[in-house]
This record gives sequence, C-alpha cells and structure tokens, in this order.
Amino acid sequence: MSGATTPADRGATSPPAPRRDPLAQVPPQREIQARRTLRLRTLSKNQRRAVRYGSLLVILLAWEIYGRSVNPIVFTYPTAIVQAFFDMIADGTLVDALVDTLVVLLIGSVIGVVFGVALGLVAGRSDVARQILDIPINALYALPAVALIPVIVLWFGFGDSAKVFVVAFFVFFPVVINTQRGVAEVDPELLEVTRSFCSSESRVWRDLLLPGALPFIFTGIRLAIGRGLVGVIVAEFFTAISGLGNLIVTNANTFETARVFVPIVILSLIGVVLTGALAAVEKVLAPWRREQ
Amino acid sequence: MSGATTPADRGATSPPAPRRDPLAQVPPQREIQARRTLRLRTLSKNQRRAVRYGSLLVILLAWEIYGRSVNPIVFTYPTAIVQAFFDMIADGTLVDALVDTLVVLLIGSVIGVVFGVALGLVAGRSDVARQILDIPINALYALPAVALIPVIVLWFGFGDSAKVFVVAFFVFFPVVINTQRGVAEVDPELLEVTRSFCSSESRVWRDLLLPGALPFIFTGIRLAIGRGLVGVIVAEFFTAISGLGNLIVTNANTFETARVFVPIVILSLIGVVLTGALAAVEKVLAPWRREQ
Amino acid sequence: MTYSLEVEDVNVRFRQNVIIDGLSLRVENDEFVSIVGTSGCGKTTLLRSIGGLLPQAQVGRMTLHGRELKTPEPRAAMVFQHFGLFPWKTVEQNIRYGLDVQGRAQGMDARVAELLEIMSLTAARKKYPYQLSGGMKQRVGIARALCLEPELLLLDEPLSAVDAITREIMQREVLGIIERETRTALLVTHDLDEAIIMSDRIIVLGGPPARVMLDVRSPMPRPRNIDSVRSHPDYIPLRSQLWDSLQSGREAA
Amino acid sequence: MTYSLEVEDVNVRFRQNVIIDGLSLRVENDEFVSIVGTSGCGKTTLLRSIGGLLPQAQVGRMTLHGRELKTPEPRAAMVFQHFGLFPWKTVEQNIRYGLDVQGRAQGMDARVAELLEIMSLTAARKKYPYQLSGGMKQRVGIARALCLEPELLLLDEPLSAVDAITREIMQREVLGIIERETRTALLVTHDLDEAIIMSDRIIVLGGPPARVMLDVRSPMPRPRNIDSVRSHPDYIPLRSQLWDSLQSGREAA
Amino acid sequence: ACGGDDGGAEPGGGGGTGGGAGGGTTTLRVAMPTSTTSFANSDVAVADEMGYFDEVGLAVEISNLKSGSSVTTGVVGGQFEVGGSSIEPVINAFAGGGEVKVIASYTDRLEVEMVVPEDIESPEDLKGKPVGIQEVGAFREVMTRMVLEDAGLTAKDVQYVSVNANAYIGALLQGQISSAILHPEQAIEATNKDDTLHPLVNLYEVEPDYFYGVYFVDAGWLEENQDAAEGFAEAITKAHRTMYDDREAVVPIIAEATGFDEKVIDGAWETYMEEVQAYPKNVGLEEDRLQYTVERMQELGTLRAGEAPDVAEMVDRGPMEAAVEKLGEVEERS
Ligand SMILES: Nc1ncnc2c1ncn2[C@@H]1O[C@H](COP(=O)(O)OP(=O)(O)OP(=O)(O)O)[C@@H](O)[C@H]1O
Ligand SMILES: Nc1ncnc2c1ncn2[C@@H]1O[C@H](COP(=O)(O)OP(=O)(O)OP(=O)(O)O)[C@@H](O)[C@H]1O
Ligand SMILES: [Mg+2]
Ligand SMILES: [Mg+2]
Repeated sequence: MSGATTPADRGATSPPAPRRDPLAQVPPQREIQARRTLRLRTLSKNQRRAVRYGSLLVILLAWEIYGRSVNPIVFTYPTAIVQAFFDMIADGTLVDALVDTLVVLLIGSVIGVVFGVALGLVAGRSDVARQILDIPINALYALPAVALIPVIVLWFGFGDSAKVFVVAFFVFFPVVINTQRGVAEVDPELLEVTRSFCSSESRVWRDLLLPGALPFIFTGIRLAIGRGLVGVIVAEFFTAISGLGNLIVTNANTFETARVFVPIVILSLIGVVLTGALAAVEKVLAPWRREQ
Repeated sequence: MSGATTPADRGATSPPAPRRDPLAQVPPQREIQARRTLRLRTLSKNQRRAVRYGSLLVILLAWEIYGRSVNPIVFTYPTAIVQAFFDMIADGTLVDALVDTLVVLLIGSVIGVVFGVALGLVAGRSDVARQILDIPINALYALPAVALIPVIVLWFGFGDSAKVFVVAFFVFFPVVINTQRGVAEVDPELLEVTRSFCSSESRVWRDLLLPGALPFIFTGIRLAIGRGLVGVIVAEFFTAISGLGNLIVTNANTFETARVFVPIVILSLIGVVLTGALAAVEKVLAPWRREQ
Repeated sequence: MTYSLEVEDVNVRFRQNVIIDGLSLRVENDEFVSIVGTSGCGKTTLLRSIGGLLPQAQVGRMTLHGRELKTPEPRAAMVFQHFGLFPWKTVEQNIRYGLDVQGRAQGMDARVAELLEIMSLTAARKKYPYQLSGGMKQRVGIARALCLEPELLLLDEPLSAVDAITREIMQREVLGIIERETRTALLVTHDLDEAIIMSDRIIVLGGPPARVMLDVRSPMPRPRNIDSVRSHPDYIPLRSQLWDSLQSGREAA
Repeated sequence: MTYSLEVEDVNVRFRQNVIIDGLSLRVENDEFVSIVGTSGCGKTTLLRSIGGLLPQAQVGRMTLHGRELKTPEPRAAMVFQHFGLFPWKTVEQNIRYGLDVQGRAQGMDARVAELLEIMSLTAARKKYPYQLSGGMKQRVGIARALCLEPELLLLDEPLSAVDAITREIMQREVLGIIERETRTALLVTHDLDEAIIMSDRIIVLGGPPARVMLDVRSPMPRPRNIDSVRSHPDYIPLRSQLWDSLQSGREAA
Repeated sequence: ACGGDDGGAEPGGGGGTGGGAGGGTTTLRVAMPTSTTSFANSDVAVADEMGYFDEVGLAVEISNLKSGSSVTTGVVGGQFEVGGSSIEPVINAFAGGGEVKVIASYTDRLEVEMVVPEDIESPEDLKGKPVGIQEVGAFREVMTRMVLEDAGLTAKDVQYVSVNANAYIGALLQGQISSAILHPEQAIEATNKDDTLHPLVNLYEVEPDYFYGVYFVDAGWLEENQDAAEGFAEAITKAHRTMYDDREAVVPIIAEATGFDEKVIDGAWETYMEEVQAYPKNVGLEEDRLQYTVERMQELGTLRAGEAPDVAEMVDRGPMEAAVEKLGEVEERS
C-alpha cells in the first residue's frame, strides 16, 4: 500500500485541487487524434445515407439486368416502368386513378387506425373487453378477404363506401393487436403509481397507457400502412373496379407489363414514404426517447 | 405530540415484540369477511370464461338470426354451416383439402417466422442492415399479392413450392417489422450492461435482444398467424388450385354459401386455436413475467 | 388516545411465500414513525399494503383519522423506492402529476416552484428522466408526493441515493413540510441516524415474514438536527438498541 | 511511483451540457479510492467514462496496470447504480452472467455459491428480479461483478439500498474480496462513513461540470471497521473536512 | 308472369324515342362480369356511346366487377338493377333460390378459343399438363373441361393452374401452363406478342349450342319496372344490330372500351360478327339452347348438385319481345 505522502505529480491532485483549465493546456495534436472515442458500430449520417441509397441502387440495377433478360410479358424492369410512368402521366389515366385510390386509402386508414387504437386500448386495459374481443378478433383476422366481400357488398354496396370499409378492415387488425399488447406490456410499477395517486381511468390512459404503448402502437400503424395499400387494391378488385386496381387489370389484360408495374411501384413508394413520415411523427410525439 | 409512555393497547407493540401467532388468534368470521381485499377489476377464472363464451354465443346467435333473414345465395348462418360441415366430412372433400392446406401453411409459416425473426434481429441491431433492409421491406410489404404472383410463378412454378413461398412471404412481414422494433426498444441500460461485461455479439442476442424483444416478436407471430391463413388461401387461388381454397371457389361458383363458409370457419378456428397456443407457448418461454 | 393511522392484521403472501403474517400498527396523531429493518424483510410490502396497492394484501381494518381507508386515496401519498417516474414527463410534469390527476393543479404553480427549488431541481425542470442522475430522480419522486399535502405520507427509502449534504437539507425540508402540513408519516430508511433525527417513534422489523422486533419512542425533542442528536446523551444507547434489534431481526429471518 | 489506473483528460458533454470538463485521475497500485459528491455532479458519468460505456466521452489516455484500456474489458467490472439486472434471469443466472459471457463459468460454482451466501441470497437463488426487494437486487449486482475477480472494480453506490447491518457486513466482505483479489477499486458513495471505512483515498467532486474539490488520503490504517474508525482521533476532522468540501462543491455548481 | 304481350308501350312505338319511363330518365346500375370490358360484352358500351340508352330514357351506370359470381350476388343483393354474366352463375343462383330473371343476352354463342404453345398439337397432348384456368367452376374452366371431354380426358388427367389475366401469356411462354382460354382479341394480341402460340380449338365449333352471356335482373324489380327492362332490351338490341352493320363506327368504340389496339379489335370483329355471329339480332334466348346448356352443365358437374332448374321459369322473354316488336324483326343469324 502506498504511503501517506503524495509525490508532486500532476496525477493525484492534492487538496485543495487547483481547477485545471482545459483551454490553457491544449494537448498536442497527435494526442488529440489518439483520444479514445468509442466505436459503437454507429454510422455517421452520411454513411447511413450512402448505405441506404447505395444498396437501393444495387437492387434496382440487379432488377434492371434481370428484368431485361426475361420475356417482357412476364416481367419488366425499372427503366421501362419509368418510361411507362411518363406515358401514363401524359395520357392522364394515372393521375385520376391515383386520386381515386388515395381518397379511399386515406379515409379507410384513418377509420381503421382510430378504431384499432381505441379498441386495442380498451382490450388491453379491461379484462372483460379482452375476453369479449379476443375470439372475434382472431377469427375475423384469419378470414380471407374473399369470404367477407359478399357480406361487405351486401351492407355497403359496390361503391366507395365498400372500398373504404375493406381498407379499414385491413388496417384495423395489426393496430388493434399491437395496441392491445402494448397496453398489456406497460410497466406494472408505473401502473401502481397511477393507482397510488388515485388517477381517474381517463388520466391513466393519457398519462401511462397511451405513451407507454406508443412503440407498439406505432409498429402496428407501420404494419397497417402496408396492409392498407394492399387492402385498397383488393377492394378495387372485388368491388366496382376502379383506381390503381383498374389500371393494373386493364393493362394486365393487354399484357403491358411495364404499365402494370407503374401503379404497383407507386403503391410501394407510397408505402415507403408513409413509413418514413410515420417515423418522423413518432419522433415528434416522443421527445423523451434517449437519442442513441 | 404524544407522550413517551404507551398505553397497553395491542396496537403499538412495545419492545420486545411478542410474536403474534396468527393461528392461535383467529379473527371472528364477520371480520374476516369484511377484510379489505383490493378490487382491481379482475375477473375470476370462471367469470372470465363466462364472459368469453357468453359473448361468443351472443354473436353466434345474432349471426344465426340475421343470416336466416338474408338470401342464402349471399350469406349463410351457423347451423347451416354445421350441417354443411358434416356433409363435407361425409363426402370426404373436406379432410383431403384440409390436409393439403395445413401442410403448406405449416411449412410456409415456419420459414416465414424464422426468416422474419432472424432478419428482424439483425436489422434491429445493426445500423447497416437496417439501412439496407428498410426500404426494400417497406416496398415489398406494400405490394399487392397480384403483382407478385407472376414473378413467384416464374421462379417457383405453380406447385406447392410457390404456395409455400406465398405463405412465407405473407408471414414474414409482421414478424420482421415487429422483431426489429422489439430489438430497438430493448432497455438501453441493459445494453450498457452487456457492453460492460464484454459480451460477445451472440451472447448479447441470447441474453438481451431475444428475451427483451419477446413481447414484440410474439405479437409479430400472432399477426403472422392470421396473415399466413389468408396467405395460404391466396396461394391456393392464384397457383395450382387446391386445398381449402379450392373448396371455397368451387362452392362459391355454385352459390352453396354454407359450403363456402365451412373452410372459412375452419380457417378462423385454426386462427383462434393457434393464437391460443401461441399465448401458452409464450407463457412457458417467459416465466419471468409478473403474473397479475 | 386518538390514533391517526390504525392498521390491523396485515397479511401478505406471494404464492406460497408468507411475507407479512398478521402485523398490526397504530400511529398516533401527528406522529412521525420510521421503519428500519433487514433488507428484504417486507418494509416495502408493508407500505404498499397500507397504500392499498397490493392485491395480495389482506388487511383486517384500516383507518386514517378515524375514517376507513379502503383503496388508494388522495389522503395518502407514496414515495416509491423505485422512483416511479413517467419517462415521457419532464421533471416538472412528473412533479405536477399528482396535482393534475386529482384536479388540484390550479394555483399550485408557486408550490411546485418552491419544491423544485427545495429539491435543487429548478435547473433540471425541463429534463426527462433519462437525463437525470439517480439522486435527481429520487428527489422528483419526493417532490411529487409532497406537492399534494397529504394527510399521510408513505416514504420508502426516499433519500437513499442523495449525498450527505443534500440528504441533510432534504431531511430538514421534508420534516418541515410534514410538520406544517401532513402531520403523519411512515418512513422506511436504512440510515439509523436518519431514523433517529426524523422520527418520534422507530419500529425495527425483522423477517420475512415481517415482525416487529422493537418499537421505541425517541427520547429527543423536536426540532432535531444531526448535531443536536449526536450530542444527546440518549443517542449512543438508542443507536445501539436499534442496532441490536436489527441484528436479532436479521438472525430471526 | 507505479499507478494502477491512469485516466487523463476526461471530457463528457450531453448535447450542449458539459458534464465533465478535462478531469484527470490517477490511482496507485492497490489503492481503494472513494468518490463522494453532490447528487448530479457527474460521478456516475465519470465511472461510465472509465468503464468505456459512454459514446459521448472523450478520454485522452487511459491505462490500467500500464496497459491501455480502450473499450470495456474483462479487466474492469462495474456495479451499476440502476442495478442492471436481466428481468429474465434468476438471481443465480444474473450473478453468473459475467462468467458466462466471458467463458469462465467452468469450475466457478463454488465461488458463486460463496457469493450467494455472503450476499444472503442463497434462499432467493431461483427468484426473478421482480420478486426481489430493492436491496436484494442491489446485492445481486455486486455479486455479479465480484464473481469475475476483475483487476479494477467500479462501484456506483453499491450499498445504498441495504440496511445498516447488512451494509456493514457487505462492506467488510467486499473489502476482503477486493484486498485479496482485485486490489484496485473506485467506489462512488453518499455515505461519508462508508468512504472513510472503505478507502485509502477519498475524492470529493463538485459540479457539474465535475471538478475535484478535495483529494485526501485516509490517515487510518487497514483493517478498518466502523468502531475503530469512529474512535480514531482523525475521524472527526476528516469527516468535517469532507463535509466542508462537499458543501463548497455544492455551492460551486 | 310471362308474356309481355301488353299494349302498354306499344302505342307510341313509332317515334323511336320510346321513352319507356315516361318523361324523366331512369338510372340503371349495370354490373359487368369482367374486370375490364372485353369485346364480348362491349354492347353496353356501344349502346351508351351511340346514345341508344338516352333514346329510351335510360341512364346507365356501368360497374366492372371481378366475375359473374360477383355480378349475380350484386343483383340478388339489390346493388344493381341489371347484371351481365356468363350463364353458369345465373343458373346456379336460380337453382339456389335466387329470384333472378334472364331478360336478354349478349354474345350468346361461344366465341373463345383455346390457345396453346407449339408443342401441343391436339387436345390429347394436354394429358398430364398444367392447364390455365381462372377458377374451378368459372367460365374458362368449364370451357377447358369441354375441350378435355371431347378428347376423352377429364379434369383429373391434367393439372389445373389458376392464372391471372396478366399472367396468361407469360405463363404460356415460360411453359408453365400448356393452354389458356382466350377471347378472339386476346388471342390476336397473344399471337402478336409471340407467334409460336396458336389456337388449338375454337369453342364455337365444338359447342355451337352452348349459351354464353345473359343479362338478368331481380324478379321483384322486373315486376315493377317493366318499362325500364323493355327500354334496356331495346337499346341493347339496337346496339347488337349496329355492331353487325357499322364496322367503322363500332370498332373505335370497342377499342376504346377494351383498351386494345384498333387493329386487334378490327381483326376480332371478323371473328365475332362474321364467323361466329356471336350477338343475337332478334329476341334470342332460345329455350332449347338454354335447356341444352343446363344439361351440359349437369354433365360437366358445374351445376349445383342435385338441381334441375326450370329454364322457362328463369327466363322472361317479355322485354325482348316487346323491343323486337318495336324495332321490327330482322333476318336471323346463320
Ligand atoms: N412479487 C413478488 N413475488 C414474490 N416474492 C416477492 C414479491 N415481491 C416481494 N417479494 C419478497 O418479499 C420480501 C419482502 O420484499 P420487500 O420489497 O417488502 O422488502 P424490503 O423490506 O422493502 O427490502 P429492501 O430494504 O431491500 O427494499 C422479499 O423477500 C421479496 O423476495
Ligand atoms: N443522457 C443524458 N442527457 C443529458 N444530461 C445527462 C444525461 N445523463 C446525465 N446527465 C446529466 O449529467 C449530470 C451528472 O449525472 P450523473 O448521473 O453522472 O450524476 P451523479 O453524480 O451520479 O449523481 P447521483 O449521485 O445523483 O447519482 C446530471 O446533471 C444529469 O442531469
Ligand atoms: Mg424496499
Ligand atoms: Mg449516480
């Protein structure tokens, strides 16, 4: 063990400690560069972008090469799709169809998400609601759309309200199931805090269940985006054929594969953009998340 | 403020405290009944069952009544379905179809879940993988099946492997998306613990990511069950026609609605049963969860 | 003799483990009672039972100022050992939480500001819990309960994570607030000095199952502080009495 | 003079907040150093920087026994203020965690059993964290680190949630183990007596940003215990010296 | 309530603007069975474009649905006044208790052909091969079965593969399916894209008496809307006659409606209007052909099990008879 006297080295500062001025004593350049900085396999923002869009480019390129090698009736490739896209813009078919589809998609998704979150919260929170909803939700969710279309059509006709219903129906399930789980996973210690402070039920939802379940809810909505996009096409196929779905079948019928893929790629893009927007919304809604 | 002497009441036990024997001193019956027991809006096991199956019965009854009032070409009702079920068992069509479908469903789901969990873990953990996978996953997920079938058929033909692929494709997305989020939501404090103990990457997965993401993964699989059931029917519609999907279209074409609903109801039941089984599996896999 | 808090025959078991087995407790009017005891003996469990938070708890009868206390009530406020802060609320929002849910936020800005000041949290007012040190989180939990001016305060190791000086300041401040407003408090602590300084009566628990090893009144008059207490002639004997019964509670477990 | 741990020029900022601004620290061979300081002054941040856990931290140079310490290494083990237990591991599995991930579990059963015994956790061996009291969780965290016989132990308020008796026992046991095996330790604590009993040197931090207010060697010889320390003639002056610089550190913030 | 022998709409017949529905226009919601209009059911488009519906005081709203089954469900469920469909679902719905009345027909003769790749030279070659259909029991599959049956094969001897419209030709080219049932315009387009494909069987030669497309309505609706039904029959009949008589006028209309190139449609016109003469010119709805179709369905197993619907009950020739009477009978098809 070391003795009681400290040699006058600058390591073990002796009392009272003179405040070291970091500005007065700049370390040599070499040393600064050698400074220990933790590598956490994190990428810089630019690297991240490079990887993201670089890999996308590789995929597109591979598609282009492969697509060109396949009979154009069967499959197509990106440049042909872009070409077809401008043709379809020019002849006006695309914009009309897109507007049709988006309106249905928007209304249906909003309805589906609202109902999904609401019922999910209720089912996650109340034992009675969960018992009642459990079987019907699982049963309905496992139904192929084809089974429901006749009934939907019976109730809503073949028009837009049927389409909206189909989209809402598709969107509903991932949201309700994820939300319910999110509520069930809420920290029990915090639940105890709300009880201890005699929180009213509505405040429990606002203070704990909703923010606590947020990661689950947003994942549910993310899943719902894809489902809604698929759902709107299903709806357009199975009821009065319209919108992008109409473009798909019409062009498929005349074997114009590149034109078939234009609405399909647009749907994908919508999916990608909406998912990105969702992530941004979540970031705004959840400022308390530790930024890594 | 109270004085220092304590009255000889049994409340403030004086030192040394005589151990009270709870068996020797049974409180009067009346008092026991009046004991404060917390009511947490929880139901007893029997009440839960009553609500669960009671509500199911109400739904079935409502369906029966409504279904009987509608033209049988459009819709049907439970007792007719049961009747048709026994007919279809008797003529042998159902069992064969069910076996066909279940085999495809099983193989496809396992493949989809395995890939989904694996890629989800990788994407949740590695920034590079996430950047690469993010756009393709969102883009593919938003594709309607109709767009993919020609390509799938191109690669896999019309046989069972195409069907398996379709099911796996349907199952994959909710699993990968939920798993990824689950990994991202893992407690950063625990992540720091694994780093501090110099855990190898594989041990981080085993010790933290997998169990930590479990609620998300299981929700993903729960969503995948329903998707897989829908997917198998889509596959059976769009490739070589077989299984329950075949029963649905054949009977739909002759407007034998009750017979159409037999495979549909079976699919629903499979969904309900599998979801229940999944919950049971999770309970076994996660013994550390606080039982409420 | 009037009691402020009467708790009779508390029983708690988690599955087959009996944690509290027929414990009773009476707290006189305006009394500050400390509970010390071996780690894991059931102190938190007792506080949660009294707070009405444990579905597993069976309590024969429980009254606060003569009125029955059945479920959690605004009359009693708890400081949690695990802090129990909402990650999505800032320091200030967390402190206001109790006021908000009880609809009493109006006109309480001054009180909140005062508590922020007392707890040295004014600068951290807008921070989220993940940006706080352990001791800061703990102080937010205390402020949240004190805010409410409850009739009964249940404090579960409220000062375990703060440094000695801050601790002493907090002790003084909390005691001041309790004396002015709340009058009845149950404090779980591991610091014998803290128990001696803060309380009129000290209960030593052993276990589990939790049992009372010692129940003594403090011979020292209020107001107490660390120096006056340490120099009091009864300090050394009281401290070693507590120590010994802690020891025997540990062995009895 | 040989140093066991040398840390030069630690800088940490969270966004615009500077928490540590050019702090250096040298620990001699076999030295036990305690750090005390105001709540929120940056003690945990300092320990995490040394442990290589903070991406925000910039450290000029850091060596342990002459060899550079860049990232977390098995040579250093940490006890976390927030315990950091895996909810899905039992007490025993949590304690074995470090051994498991470092592939050293073989033949360590006896040591694990011994630590379970020392930490009074043998009966709770198969419990999951949610079934533990606060103090029990904390003891699991200590056992997990001690298990590894690291060259450097970083202890962040390891005994804040255990009762006085258990605390004393733990202090003795931990000190015994460290003396036998580890030799170098950095302890963050709020209990001045604990600092005096455990350490050869005590550093008082003020802040944030964290700065050294006092750096003293303990005049008392090992082995120390609470009684021998309290009766030592230097106890009272040392304690008030610590107190005063804590006070000034607080004011300087 | 058969026999539209009434004099009701008769008096004003001369004017051409029959206006069955008095002064105002009646809106008819019409459902068509293919997701995109094909030549076979382009008569509604022609009638609309030529203003024939206006002339009888009708406005039509056309919805393209996925299949004849959907159309049938839609009409039975009251979402549409008039449905167009191949006859199978209508017969099946009628047999299953749906109160439908067939009031008119479009391409009542089969005009489709089976198109196959090079290596298939006769229907026998299909044995063991994957065969493209849409759905079991739907039109294309029934046609396939007819061909197979002719060659002494059954459905069990081949492998059914469900193919979307957009995958037909691709699948044929890739050798994934060995046959597809195509309409003339599709067959032309397909052989344009790949000249190794060739038509193997013309169904109109194999099954000249099989009934294809009908317009049908809900029985209850018909009772209350005789005028509208007659107006519809009249407009449709006029369209049919125009399609025969005015090639130049209708080809662009049909090309526009179907999305095919005018050249393709022009080629298909010859098949439809000259070779097959697919559209009825007069009343049509011949009872013996309908009866034959029901029997054929029975044989093929596409009729709802155990049913033998009464064709006379299912058809109401009243509106067509009234229309033809008004427009005057023309020379029957060969
Ligand atoms: N949910 C639970 N399931 C099973 N056992 C539990 C549960 N919660 C607490 N226990 C047990 O109850 C006992 C008392 O726990 P409690 O938290 O009341 O201790 P404590 O006196 O507050 O200890 P500490 O001072 O360490 O906080 C412990 O032995 C603990 O293992
Ligand atoms: N992620 C973060 N973002 C922003 N500020 C942070 C973050 N983590 C810590 N801080 C701030 O850094 C300061 C030091 O925190 P630290 O946890 O090191 O304190 P401490 O000395 O350990 O305190 P205690 O004794 O209360 O545990 C605090 O003021 C805290 O608010
Ligand atoms: Mg406790
Ligand atoms: Mg700290």
